[in-house]
Amino acid sequence: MYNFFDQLFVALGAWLVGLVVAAGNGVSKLCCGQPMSEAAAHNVAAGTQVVLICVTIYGVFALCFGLATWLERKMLARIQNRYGPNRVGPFGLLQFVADGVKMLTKEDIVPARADKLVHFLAPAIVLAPALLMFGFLPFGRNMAPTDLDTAVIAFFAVGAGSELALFMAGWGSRNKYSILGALRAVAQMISYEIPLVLAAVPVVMIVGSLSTSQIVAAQGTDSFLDVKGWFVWTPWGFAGFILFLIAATAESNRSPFDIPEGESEIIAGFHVEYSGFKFALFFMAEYLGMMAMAGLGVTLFLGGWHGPKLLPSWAWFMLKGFLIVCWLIWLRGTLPRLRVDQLMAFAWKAMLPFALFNIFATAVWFYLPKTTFLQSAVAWIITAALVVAAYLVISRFVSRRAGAPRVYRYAS
Amino acid sequence: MAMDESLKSELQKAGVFVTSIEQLYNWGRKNSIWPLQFGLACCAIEMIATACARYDMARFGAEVFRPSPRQADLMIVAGTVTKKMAPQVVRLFNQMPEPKYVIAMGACAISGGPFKEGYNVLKGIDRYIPVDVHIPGCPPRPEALLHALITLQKQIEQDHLTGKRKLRAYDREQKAEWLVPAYGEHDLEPPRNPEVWKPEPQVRPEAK
Amino acid sequence: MIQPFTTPESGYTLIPKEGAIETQTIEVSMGPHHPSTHGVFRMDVVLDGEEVKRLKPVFGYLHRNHEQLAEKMNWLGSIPFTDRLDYFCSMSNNWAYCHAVEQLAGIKVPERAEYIRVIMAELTRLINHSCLAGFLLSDAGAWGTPLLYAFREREKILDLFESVSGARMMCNYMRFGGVRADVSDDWLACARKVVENYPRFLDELEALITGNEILLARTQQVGILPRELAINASVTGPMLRASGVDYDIRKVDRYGIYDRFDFRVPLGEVGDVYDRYYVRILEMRESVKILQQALRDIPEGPFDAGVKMRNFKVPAGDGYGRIEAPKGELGFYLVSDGGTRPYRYHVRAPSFINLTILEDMCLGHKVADVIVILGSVDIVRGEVDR
Amino acid sequence: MLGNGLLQGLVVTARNFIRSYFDPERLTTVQYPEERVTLPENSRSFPFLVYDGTPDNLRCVACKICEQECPPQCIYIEVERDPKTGKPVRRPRVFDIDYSVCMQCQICAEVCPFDAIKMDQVYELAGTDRFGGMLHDKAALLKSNEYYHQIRPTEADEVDARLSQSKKKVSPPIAKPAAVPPAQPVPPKTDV
Amino acid sequence: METLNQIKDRIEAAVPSVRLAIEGRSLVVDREHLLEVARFLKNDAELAMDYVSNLCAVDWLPRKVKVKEGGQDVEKDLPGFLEVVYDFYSMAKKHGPLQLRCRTDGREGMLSLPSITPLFRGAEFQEREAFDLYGIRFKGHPDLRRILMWDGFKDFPMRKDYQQPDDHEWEPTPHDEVLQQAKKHWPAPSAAPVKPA
Repeated sequence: MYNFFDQLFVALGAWLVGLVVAAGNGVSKLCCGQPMSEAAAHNVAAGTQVVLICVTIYGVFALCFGLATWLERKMLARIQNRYGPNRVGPFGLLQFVADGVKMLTKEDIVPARADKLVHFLAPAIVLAPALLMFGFLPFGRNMAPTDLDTAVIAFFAVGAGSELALFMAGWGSRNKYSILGALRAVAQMISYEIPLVLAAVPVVMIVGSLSTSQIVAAQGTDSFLDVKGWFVWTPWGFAGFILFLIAATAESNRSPFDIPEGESEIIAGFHVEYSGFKFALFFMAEYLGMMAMAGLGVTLFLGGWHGPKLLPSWAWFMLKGFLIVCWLIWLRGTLPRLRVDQLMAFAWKAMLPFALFNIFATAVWFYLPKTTFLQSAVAWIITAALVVAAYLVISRFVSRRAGAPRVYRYAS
Repeated sequence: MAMDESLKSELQKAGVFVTSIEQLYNWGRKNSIWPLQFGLACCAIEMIATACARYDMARFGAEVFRPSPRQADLMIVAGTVTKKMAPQVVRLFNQMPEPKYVIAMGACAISGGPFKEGYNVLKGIDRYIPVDVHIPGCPPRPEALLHALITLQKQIEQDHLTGKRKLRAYDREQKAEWLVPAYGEHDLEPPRNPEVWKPEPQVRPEAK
Repeated sequence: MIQPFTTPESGYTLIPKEGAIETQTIEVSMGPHHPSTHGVFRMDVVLDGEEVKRLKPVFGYLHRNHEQLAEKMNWLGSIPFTDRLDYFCSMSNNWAYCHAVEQLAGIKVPERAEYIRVIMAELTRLINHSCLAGFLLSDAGAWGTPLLYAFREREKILDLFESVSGARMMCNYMRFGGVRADVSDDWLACARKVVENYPRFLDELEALITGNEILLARTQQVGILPRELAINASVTGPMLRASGVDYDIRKVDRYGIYDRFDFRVPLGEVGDVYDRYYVRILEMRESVKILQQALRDIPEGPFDAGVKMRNFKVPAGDGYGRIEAPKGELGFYLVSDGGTRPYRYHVRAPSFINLTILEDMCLGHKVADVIVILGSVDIVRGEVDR
Repeated sequence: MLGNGLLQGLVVTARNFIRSYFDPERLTTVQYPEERVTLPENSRSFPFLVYDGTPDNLRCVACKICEQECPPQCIYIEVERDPKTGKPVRRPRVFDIDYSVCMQCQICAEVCPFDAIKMDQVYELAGTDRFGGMLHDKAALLKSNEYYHQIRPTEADEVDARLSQSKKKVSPPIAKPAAVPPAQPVPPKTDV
Repeated sequence: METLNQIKDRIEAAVPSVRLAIEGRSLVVDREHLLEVARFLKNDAELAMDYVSNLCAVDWLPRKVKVKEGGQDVEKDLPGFLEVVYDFYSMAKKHGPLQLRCRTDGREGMLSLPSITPLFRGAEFQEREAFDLYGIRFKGHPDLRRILMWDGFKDFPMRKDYQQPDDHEWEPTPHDEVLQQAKKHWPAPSAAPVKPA
């Protein structure tokens, strides 16, 4: 029974592929009098699979985007002691449909002095990397869309494309605020890409592979619970996970790192001149990027689709992904925004050294013997001590810059 | 030219189709009114209070206050429009994409209110831009703003994509840009936009 | 014309090509429609990258001719207009105006009315300062959560105001020689409850804000206002005290019955945005103390001096009356020619004058700091432009 | 330690998030069209004219005090004249209040020596028509004493007592006002 | 704080050829020596008036005043003038106020008075406001521009003889001056469209 649900979509896909191949054979028989050659059948099957995967990913994550906006609005509302959207559909679930309909039908304004081509292309380009990133994540057991050997690198490489789009948007709009936003976006995203990649390096070191499927496989155990192998339980994994979360927040321009669109300072930053559906595309790219980052975080540190065998593997993946999304929303509901120089300083002076030190700690962990329980415990404690010590030293420097609560006097 | 029966029924069919698109369209716009984050004076505080926990405008899907006029649907003119501010208000309204709506919140926005006899106060924003809903009050309670929002939603429900009463956004004959007044030596120039400002009746209505 | 230049150490001559990259300052007009200028305020900012090189505030987008209207109106008619000056603190504005008129006309205010006025003014101070903290955090990018918490508490106080004066914001409650309506015992009980619960909210707000490292980084050492400049620029209110000047009109003038209450005046050390924020938090705690004492001690008696409001006349003369409003010194300069209307009516608005040194505080900081600094000045446009 | 303050803040918001599901203190929303905040008795919106019994029997004598005192000058009164003699009758022919100007300050109700003008509590007046819709004439402003009793019982009782006292001095009390339905339904009040 | 008379004597001793007069609770200072007097008040150790709280202009129309002349009340014509009122306090000594007044000759056209902004930054915007609304040119002000009205505005709206632009064509409840102005826009009574009751 568990296997049935676990492999439901895989089986469904295989059945559909089989159907298409059978149909192809039928057509071929009708035309040429004989079934397709093996190579042709293979090609048809592969092509069908690609189309299926694309349609599914876009369909599922477009829906997830809607749900995420709804979730964000509801969660922020609850944090702020109110209901949030609740008039459209049950619990306001159809709110994003209404927003979509409205966005689609809004007038599309292109400023007279804008660079028309760049202004037009930017929203299309911003969405592409956000969608492509999903291609490298294994969503469940046997459910990896692609199984590249260099999936992690490919993920980061594709994700870096969004900087270009944001810069195009800011530049093409010819608005002072949007240029400020664009420059901020580029500076921030390039800076945070480094700690982001470095946070993922320990995992790659331990697994010895850049393939996301293998990384997930390395975190699995065959037990019923299947949580023990997650990298987040190791000291370096935990530190890496925190680093990854922070860098991913910055990478997807989410509060408290949302300075490229910093509403209270530069209105809406790079997309200040975008209206209607183009604006919706930016919105969508932000959320999809955020979910892709969450997916990668799940893959790298939270055991991918592994989990107690109460839920199918793909459900575990989605659940963990949405938990990370919830965490990002929670952050947004709480924290103020950093200033642009502080943001850069934090990336270069705090996160980078800590990420490098984390790699060192991982190397120590790698070479420490872990055959017996006692040895594992010792290795765990030593690595943890290293990580904590590094954290304390760095936080000392950062808090000196950040300032401290003061003592106040009263007039006599 | 007489219309034959089959064409009529076909048109009716098309009409049915048009109506349902219209309904979906109106439903979407109605439930996703994003106001411009734009406060002028006292009423703006009540506008914020409306978005806050006690009254929670978010329930109607209208809590997404966009700071950029390009992404907003609704301009809540919340407070006194001074003559110095009026050109900017009109410009902001021009910058918003169609379909767009205006709520004049509070006495000052409708008519200049208590301050209307001042030399720098515009006697109502409807001298320059078309207003959909007026809320009297100084300031109106947050509930009154919610009531206005519901009134606006009801109005949107009755919008048409075609026909005589079609939306401004789909009417090529309608103006797309409103006149932005210039600062004059004594007053704004022109002091009112005659294409928008059509008081009816023209004078103090005399009771019998 | 770009001049070629030689580096002295190497002797290597660098010839910049035509059209080489130059830096250029950009001029940005922040406002009058900007999400965080607290209404319709405009700052013409010259930026070098993100750094502020020059900043000129532009006023008048909410100039509602309050003073001229008041000169056309009888003395009573201006009270509801004072509500709309600083629309967060209608009660204090009422008091300031009534105080000035009472000084001019020599009206004695009964004791109960004085107590009621103190209660209202301090409740107003709570509203103003907690909303300020919320707005400041909103400006810093906290997505409104602290603001919404502040408004949640504000609603409770507004309910109190509404049940005694009839309106949430524009109370129009005070009259020459007293207040318009008496407060009932039930009301006092409700007020006591609100005041008792207020420190808990302050604790929550502080847990949310005060220790937050991001906020500390954003606000400390930002927008420092030195003590001497603060005095010279006539800065008043919490902003002045954050710069370390001990000047609270409640203590200096001892108007009303403030000499009966035991409260302290918190002072800042550095005079930066953080001090301005935190001095206000401390002031709220002191306000709670005053409120507790006032609600405990309020005596029975008449709530107004029985001044006839219709055809109210003030003997000819002029006078300046001031109180410590939440934002600073709110004063009214009134000239009477003995008639039913003021001959001259001038508002000394704290927000307006506190903005004088905005440029001095912002120069050399980043754009994002400008917003936070402006937020910490605590302006309300209705009062700045009047 | 770095991050301590951030965590504290996160705890506060998390607590609010969770408590919003069972603590009414942490979910203060009043779902407006269905539920309403109970207005306190003193709450005021716009002025209306009180009549006793029938709408002809209005208390206003067109003394124009409110017109003079109204700070934004939004009241317009014309005295009715006897059609034969041309002498003024003590009642208004025209009584207009421009709700689009009124600032709800209550001064008209305060200065009225005849307790004829009082403050209403209706706030749902948003409309699309500015020129006709916001100018309320005498017919729209008239509301019965019963309605006044409904919205502010205590104050109305005081007013009635005061009026009957002054009437005793002048003339014997006139017939008790007939039970007339209120001019406008009172907004439904729900406790929250 | 010292009495007004004491202060007057001390100022006269410190600032040569100053012309001072006491009117009510304030000191009237002549135009030429205003800055000197302000400097004296600020720097004097006893007074230490370091804080100019309020600065505003008053427009006095020509009027008749009763003056005692030889034991008799005589009505005298007083020409109109613009007056600037300064309220000084001391933050260091916590006393005050000390009110100064300074007057222009007549009230027509642009009139000038010395600016105290070089001494007190706090006067900067208040003087700009007085300039904007009353048309008093403050000599020595670093940045004297209109502050509340727009730059191209020509009038000084707070002067008592300011005429408002006429925009009274829609006045449902007009009164007094407004009624007079609104009536200009009303058509002849016969042509007036009647609103259905």
